[in-house]
Amino acid sequence: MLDFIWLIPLIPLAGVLINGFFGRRMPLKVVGVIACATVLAAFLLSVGAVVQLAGSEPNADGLRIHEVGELDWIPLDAVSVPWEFSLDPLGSVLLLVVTGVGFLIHVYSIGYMAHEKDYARFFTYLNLFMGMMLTLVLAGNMMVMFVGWEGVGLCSYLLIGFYYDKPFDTRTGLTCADAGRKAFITNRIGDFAFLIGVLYLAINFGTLTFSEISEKVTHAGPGSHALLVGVGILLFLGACGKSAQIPLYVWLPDAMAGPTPVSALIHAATMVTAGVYMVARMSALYAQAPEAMAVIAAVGALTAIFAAIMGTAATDIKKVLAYSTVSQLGYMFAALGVGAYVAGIFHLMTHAFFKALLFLGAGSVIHGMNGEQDITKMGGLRKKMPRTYWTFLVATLAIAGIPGLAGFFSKDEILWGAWSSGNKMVWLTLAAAAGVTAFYMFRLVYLTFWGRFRGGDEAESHVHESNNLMTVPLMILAGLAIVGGWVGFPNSFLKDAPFIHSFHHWLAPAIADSHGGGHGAEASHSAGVEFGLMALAVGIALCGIFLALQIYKSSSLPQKIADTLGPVYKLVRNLFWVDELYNLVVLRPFYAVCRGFRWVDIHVVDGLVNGTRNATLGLSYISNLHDRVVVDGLVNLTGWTTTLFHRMLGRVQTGMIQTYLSVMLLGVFILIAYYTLAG
Amino acid sequence: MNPFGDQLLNVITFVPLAGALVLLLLPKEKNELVARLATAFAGLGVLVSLPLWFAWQSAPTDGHGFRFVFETGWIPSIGARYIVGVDGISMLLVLLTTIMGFIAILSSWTAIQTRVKGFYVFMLILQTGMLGVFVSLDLFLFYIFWEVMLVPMYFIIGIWGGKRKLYAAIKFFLYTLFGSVLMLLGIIALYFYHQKVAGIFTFDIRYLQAMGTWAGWFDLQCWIWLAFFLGFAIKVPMFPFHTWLPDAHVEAPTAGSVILAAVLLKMGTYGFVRFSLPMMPEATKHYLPWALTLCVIGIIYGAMVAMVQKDWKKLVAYSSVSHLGFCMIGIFALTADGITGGVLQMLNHGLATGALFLIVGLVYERRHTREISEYGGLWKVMPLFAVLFMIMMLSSIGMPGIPGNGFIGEFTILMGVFALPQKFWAVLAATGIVLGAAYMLWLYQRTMFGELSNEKNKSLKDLNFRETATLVPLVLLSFWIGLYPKPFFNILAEPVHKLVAQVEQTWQYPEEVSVLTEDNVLVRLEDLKETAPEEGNEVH
Amino acid sequence: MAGFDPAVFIGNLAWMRPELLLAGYGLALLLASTTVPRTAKSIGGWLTLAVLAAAAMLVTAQLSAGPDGTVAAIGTFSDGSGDPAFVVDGFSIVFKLIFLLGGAFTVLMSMQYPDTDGGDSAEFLALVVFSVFGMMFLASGTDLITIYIGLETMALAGYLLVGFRVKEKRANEGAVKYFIMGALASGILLYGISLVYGATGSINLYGIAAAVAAGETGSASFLGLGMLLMLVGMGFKIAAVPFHMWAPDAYEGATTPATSFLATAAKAGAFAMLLRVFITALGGNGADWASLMILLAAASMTVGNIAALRQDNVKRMLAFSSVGHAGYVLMGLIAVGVAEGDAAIRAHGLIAVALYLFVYTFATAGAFALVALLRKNGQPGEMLDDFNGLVKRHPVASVGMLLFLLSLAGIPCTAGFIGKWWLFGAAIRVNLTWLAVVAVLNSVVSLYYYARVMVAIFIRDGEGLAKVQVPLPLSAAIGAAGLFTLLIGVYPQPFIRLARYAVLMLGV
Amino acid sequence: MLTVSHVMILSLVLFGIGVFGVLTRRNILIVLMSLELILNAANLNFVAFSWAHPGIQGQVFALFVICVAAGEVAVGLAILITLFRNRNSVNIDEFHLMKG
Repeated sequence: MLDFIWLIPLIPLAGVLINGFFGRRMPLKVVGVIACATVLAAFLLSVGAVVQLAGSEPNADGLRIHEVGELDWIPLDAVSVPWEFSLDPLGSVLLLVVTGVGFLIHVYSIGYMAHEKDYARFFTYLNLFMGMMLTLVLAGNMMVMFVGWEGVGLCSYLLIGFYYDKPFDTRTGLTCADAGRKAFITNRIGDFAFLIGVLYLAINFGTLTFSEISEKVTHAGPGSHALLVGVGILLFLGACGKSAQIPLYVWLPDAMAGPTPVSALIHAATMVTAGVYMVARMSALYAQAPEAMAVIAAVGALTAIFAAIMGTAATDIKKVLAYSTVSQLGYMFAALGVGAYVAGIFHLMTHAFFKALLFLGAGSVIHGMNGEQDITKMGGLRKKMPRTYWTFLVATLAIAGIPGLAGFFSKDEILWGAWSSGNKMVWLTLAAAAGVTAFYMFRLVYLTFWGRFRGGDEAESHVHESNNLMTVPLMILAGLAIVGGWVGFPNSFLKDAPFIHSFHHWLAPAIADSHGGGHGAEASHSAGVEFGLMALAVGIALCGIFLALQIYKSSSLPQKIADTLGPVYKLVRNLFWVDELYNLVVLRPFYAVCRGFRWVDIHVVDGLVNGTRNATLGLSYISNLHDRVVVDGLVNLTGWTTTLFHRMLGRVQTGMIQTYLSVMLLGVFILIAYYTLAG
Repeated sequence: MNPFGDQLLNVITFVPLAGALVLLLLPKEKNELVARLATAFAGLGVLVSLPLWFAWQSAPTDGHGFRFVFETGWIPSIGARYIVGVDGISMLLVLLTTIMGFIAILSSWTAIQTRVKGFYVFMLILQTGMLGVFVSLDLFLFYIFWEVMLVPMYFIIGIWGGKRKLYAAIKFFLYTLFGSVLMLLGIIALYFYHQKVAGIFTFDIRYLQAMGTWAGWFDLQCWIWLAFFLGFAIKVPMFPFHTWLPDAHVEAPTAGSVILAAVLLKMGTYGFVRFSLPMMPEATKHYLPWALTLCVIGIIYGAMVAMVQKDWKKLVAYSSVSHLGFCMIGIFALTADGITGGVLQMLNHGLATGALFLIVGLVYERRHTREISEYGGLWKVMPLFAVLFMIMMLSSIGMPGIPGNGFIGEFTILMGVFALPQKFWAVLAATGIVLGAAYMLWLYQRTMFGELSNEKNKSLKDLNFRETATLVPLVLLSFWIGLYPKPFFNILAEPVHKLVAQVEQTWQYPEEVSVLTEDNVLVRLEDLKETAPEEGNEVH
Repeated sequence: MAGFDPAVFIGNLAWMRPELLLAGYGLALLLASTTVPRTAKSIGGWLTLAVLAAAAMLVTAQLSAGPDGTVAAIGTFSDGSGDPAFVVDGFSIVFKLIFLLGGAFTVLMSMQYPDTDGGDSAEFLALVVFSVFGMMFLASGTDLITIYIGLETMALAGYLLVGFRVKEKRANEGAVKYFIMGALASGILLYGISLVYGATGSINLYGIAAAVAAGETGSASFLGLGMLLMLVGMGFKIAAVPFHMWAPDAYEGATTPATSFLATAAKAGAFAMLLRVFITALGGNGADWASLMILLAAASMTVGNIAALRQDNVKRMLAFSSVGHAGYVLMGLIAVGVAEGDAAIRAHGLIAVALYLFVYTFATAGAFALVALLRKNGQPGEMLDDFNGLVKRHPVASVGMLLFLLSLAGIPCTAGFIGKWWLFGAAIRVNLTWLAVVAVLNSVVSLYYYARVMVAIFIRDGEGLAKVQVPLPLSAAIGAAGLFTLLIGVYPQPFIRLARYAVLMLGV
Repeated sequence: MLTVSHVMILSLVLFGIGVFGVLTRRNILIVLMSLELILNAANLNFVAFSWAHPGIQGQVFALFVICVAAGEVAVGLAILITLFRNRNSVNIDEFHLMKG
């Protein structure tokens, strides 16, 4: 089955063709079933492939990898790029997450989108997204990855703008279509850097195949250190765009304009993690470029805390989750930056489970609330939507890092990675962010599910639990959010259990070691420290939870705190005015320059052309009117000469023919003058 | 595979002209018949051009890398011969021309309602002119085709154009003629210099290209290069010679815009590839920084001006300026990848921008306005249209995979440009990718997305079969180039590597055979004297 | 006096067959105009055409009378000092064909004016024939007397042609202007001739050349001034700036056939004289006169084309355009003058001039034929608006006009491009690149006003304008001109070969 | 002693007067006469130079010029008469129907 991994992305694309061409003429159910079936088929094929991979012999480096790629795609002089797919442990993790979670979300979408008019269009996009995401995951070289990379960006654009005729954000006046475009353009800015990085790689190493790049950068020698750092940063900028890191995170909150399953699938579980995946893929390169890693760690940690802070003030249920996603992605990058790749990918996986669950839960809430997204108008939904509530709570506990749940293991591993690699500042930032995370998540839970309903009686009567198509996926995901972390059970506990740290063993060969991060290497001699830190982190999280519960228990306290904090609250509430800043510093000047150029184009560049034309015509105008200007002038001149003669001879005579003759004589004189002077 | 033998290129070139002559014989009231017959001839043009592709591998070359060469005497007095032939580069452009010509004519069935017969006659003549430019291997013949197609294009804009059609038409005509005539002086100078050194009067491009290896004419070369540059750069058009383009595009009827964007602009880039680079490599290298600068300015400037256009067609027109800047920077990278990408991007731009103009034309035909603000929410009423627009827009902004042809071109170009020691050229050029996405997506959003608020748009009909048929071939070709461009790379490899070698002045030209017999030489006074009458013949 | 031998004289006259034919026919026409009944006069035009054709055949026969039947034979009439005064060489034959061509077009067009405003068409035809007769002496004459007589014959007939519509005020006025200025010009020319004679002691071109070559020119400034005044006189005849001002008025005032005659044959005649005198007699001083001509050429091209830009009267526009074309043609002559040593370039220049005059004759005569076509019911159809929507009223004629205009602008596939190619080539070969640049830029400018006519014909709406009926002679004129314009554009080889004979002037 | 130079000066003066007359006179008849002066100036030159040079070419030329001048005047007067019939004037500055 490994030889057919290229089929995995193609299956959903077949769904695109079917639904795209015939979707509008088919019954809704058939459309949904086709969409889900293709993803299920991809999932089953993936499972088969991964099982086969696990059973295959590792190569000399201990890596199990299978590459398929015979078909030439871009055969250039500098670099030849084939259509190349490969599966290794790193890819297999993403593959299973994408197809698995993707399938659940597809099923959920059948229920969620049931009332939509453009049902077929939605599933076409969704299948297209799956195809592109799987291309990205299974890509054997950077260009194939770039196809998926841009493809998912496109799907994101289309799905964010799915309600293209609706307004979205009243504060900034954004419409859904604007939000989609914003996402795409912001991504493109990142891609620009990414592409430059790719060009550097291609020119210097003559290949874009991942395995060959890893091979070559490892033996590149110190001479290319600067190059690798540069490339590393450029590629990371690309990842920043895709994975919504500072400074390119601004699109993700607005991406919530899309339907909720989309937010779950694309903007939480899969697409936004593509940047993390890519950086992990290039671990060999980053191993040679510690400076670039430092940048990644710093950016990741900063993003984690900033986004978390912004999450505390948001009132849109999906936006809270969006900031949470940005923050969690920051965690992952921080992990990569400190060299804890496995931890990063681990968190990627667990995050996919609980964040998808959160989004789907939020979707269920929105669905139950008939489209209301403002958490200040919710409350007390616990009783009306028990399944949603319990699954949501599980996910919240997971993300808050309560021991035993998936998020705890991955987050702890990241924190430990940061500490053990010596990046104490990163650790501190991330730990603080964990506290803030716990705070805003419980704020969300409290405002949504606990307390009294604040949306009015009319709305209250319509609130209902979602149907099974939506809740069953929730429950499956909840199960995953609990057990999903156990594959990464730290060594420090239960030293002999069979599943101990299996995730690490599976993944490690696919990652080039730099600092040897993760628990495996150093766990034995620092178990005590690790336990201490773990407890500290849990403590911080619990503080956050406690604070949230205390504050939101009373109805007036939040307002009071907001008033007390004043400007700070305002700053956070307005998201640090980053959008406004970008608008002021980048967009407005840009448009001004554009308009300036348009002016220049019309008046200067074209003006020169038209000026020449007008000058020529004007000249002709002059000569055309030469009875008035030239001839009259000459008449006057002749008149003047003849007047001169008149004074001498007492006669004045002039006439038109004589003007002509004067011109003629003038010509003769000019010729004579020229001839004598030049000859 | 090739039923026409060495006459293939003649057949391809003159089928449209024959069609024009046939149309002339028809009564002018029968508009339907005229349109269908014109389409049939254009379709025939596509069919007869197919052997180029399918018989390509089996066709013998003439020792200079040209295939399907046909040559015969023409004006022996000046050494001009009728020589046609194609290499990989021109072969692809010929195919592009026949296909786009067919589509342009097909798209005009309902758009052109007045003076129908004249329109198709001009379109077909134009088609012959453009094909002639690409197949000519004789500089004199080339120049004749190069200029003669200005006339039908002038009338297509001038008669069937929009409100400012006269202004746009004459601007197009004069501006491009301005470049062409200076180029003509360059051609004359080149020709006489070649004669002075080589001793034969010839316009045969294959021999003239060998001048690239000559030493000692650098100053003259620079002047001639500049003359050629002006001619080609105006046609391309490169910044700052581009201002005729928006006017011409906006005012031209849809078919005219399509042909203009898809084929006419390519003649400029083709000129650089065929003449400036191989014949005058030293001058090319001398002026390279300036040329690259203009390319980069064109890319960024074109995109930024496109950003703030309120007119749909004008936006696409400025996007052409930007994209052609991309083609040109690839060509001026003087690397195999860059030139391959440049040529490939010529095709891609032809497909994508041609399609975008068709798309503007389709809504213009329905609503008779090009103001972007008049539209919005069209997806609701024209979903098929919206999807096709989306795909071609993605092609235009270089989306990989969907359909991906634009991306292949841009990546190849960037790869080529990046091989230059100064990396900033590629970096600056790559900004075009971001800017391109910005204005195109905004255009798409303003027209297709948003609320369907304009009453007039609510009753718009989606595409009918014929209209779909004009766009679908372009979409399919785009996907082909995007997903499996290898055949194109294979075809381009040989001429491009030859070109690079020519620019490096390492290309080994075959031994020159004197193709000119004694009689063919311009005027030899001695000859005349010899045959002049004897003294005794005088009458006294 | 080297003894007068009647046998030799009669033998020599055999070389003058075409001239004699024309002279005889012209006289016969004059006689006929008073004696033959009016009804029979309608065949006068066709008859004249036949005679012109016969003359052309006679001229061509001289061409093939060479020893091996390929190249022109040369006959000469020597004057007292033994130098020829009248030669029949390739050059003269080529130019005579051009004159006859221009004359034939004029005759064809004049048949559209059967009444010629009540005037007598036979007289008109006679004037044309006489004028052509005079031109033939310009082309063949190698003695300044011969040339002067030829010039005056051509010019006097020309004055009368312009003033032929005696009741038309504009015609009177044009004729007066043309006459007075023309007379002054020939006076200046004559004065120049006298100075040259004074400097060299010869009025024979070969004699002058010999004297110049031997350095026996007395005061060089005499020669220079004489040369300059001759240039002025001839510059007037070719309507070069600044001696062009008569042209628009005379062209506008004259009947369209006469205008066409002035613009084609008369101009070619003047060029024949210019070439013959300056190359044969003053070839040694090429650089001197070429530098003056460069001024004239550049000024003519620029002023002519720019002045034409805004003309609404097509005849006037074509008049200014013909001024510009005179500038282009001068480039060929300049190349001959500058390239003193290089025979190939001199040959190139001569071919360019001859070829261009051919090309120009077809296009200009064709364009004037269109103007003549639009004249109806006595109303002149020479304004731009009269061309509106012509394509609907007469498509074939419109396409013809398109060809003529494109040819005049030098767009490929028409004859004009081939002609321009040779002229620009001549300039480039003698390193006068700047002049070539001026020329090509002017040809771009010229396209602007030619395009105005195209716009009127093809784009503007001719509502209310009647359908055009084309009489047979005019359609023959337009058809022939259009055919040749296209033919030369696509396959110029035979015409280049023909024009190549003009080079033989150098070989003698 | 009368030399060629003296005659030349005379002819130059004549030429000048002729040109001046053409340029300044209103009456076309007088303009015609001025034109004759110019021709005669040239004639004078021819005859004078004929002294200085062997042969009689100059004198022959002068004879021809005299004949031609007569023809020229005839034509000129013919044109003038038609003009006068239509316009009732021979004043040169009144004829400017066509310009531009």
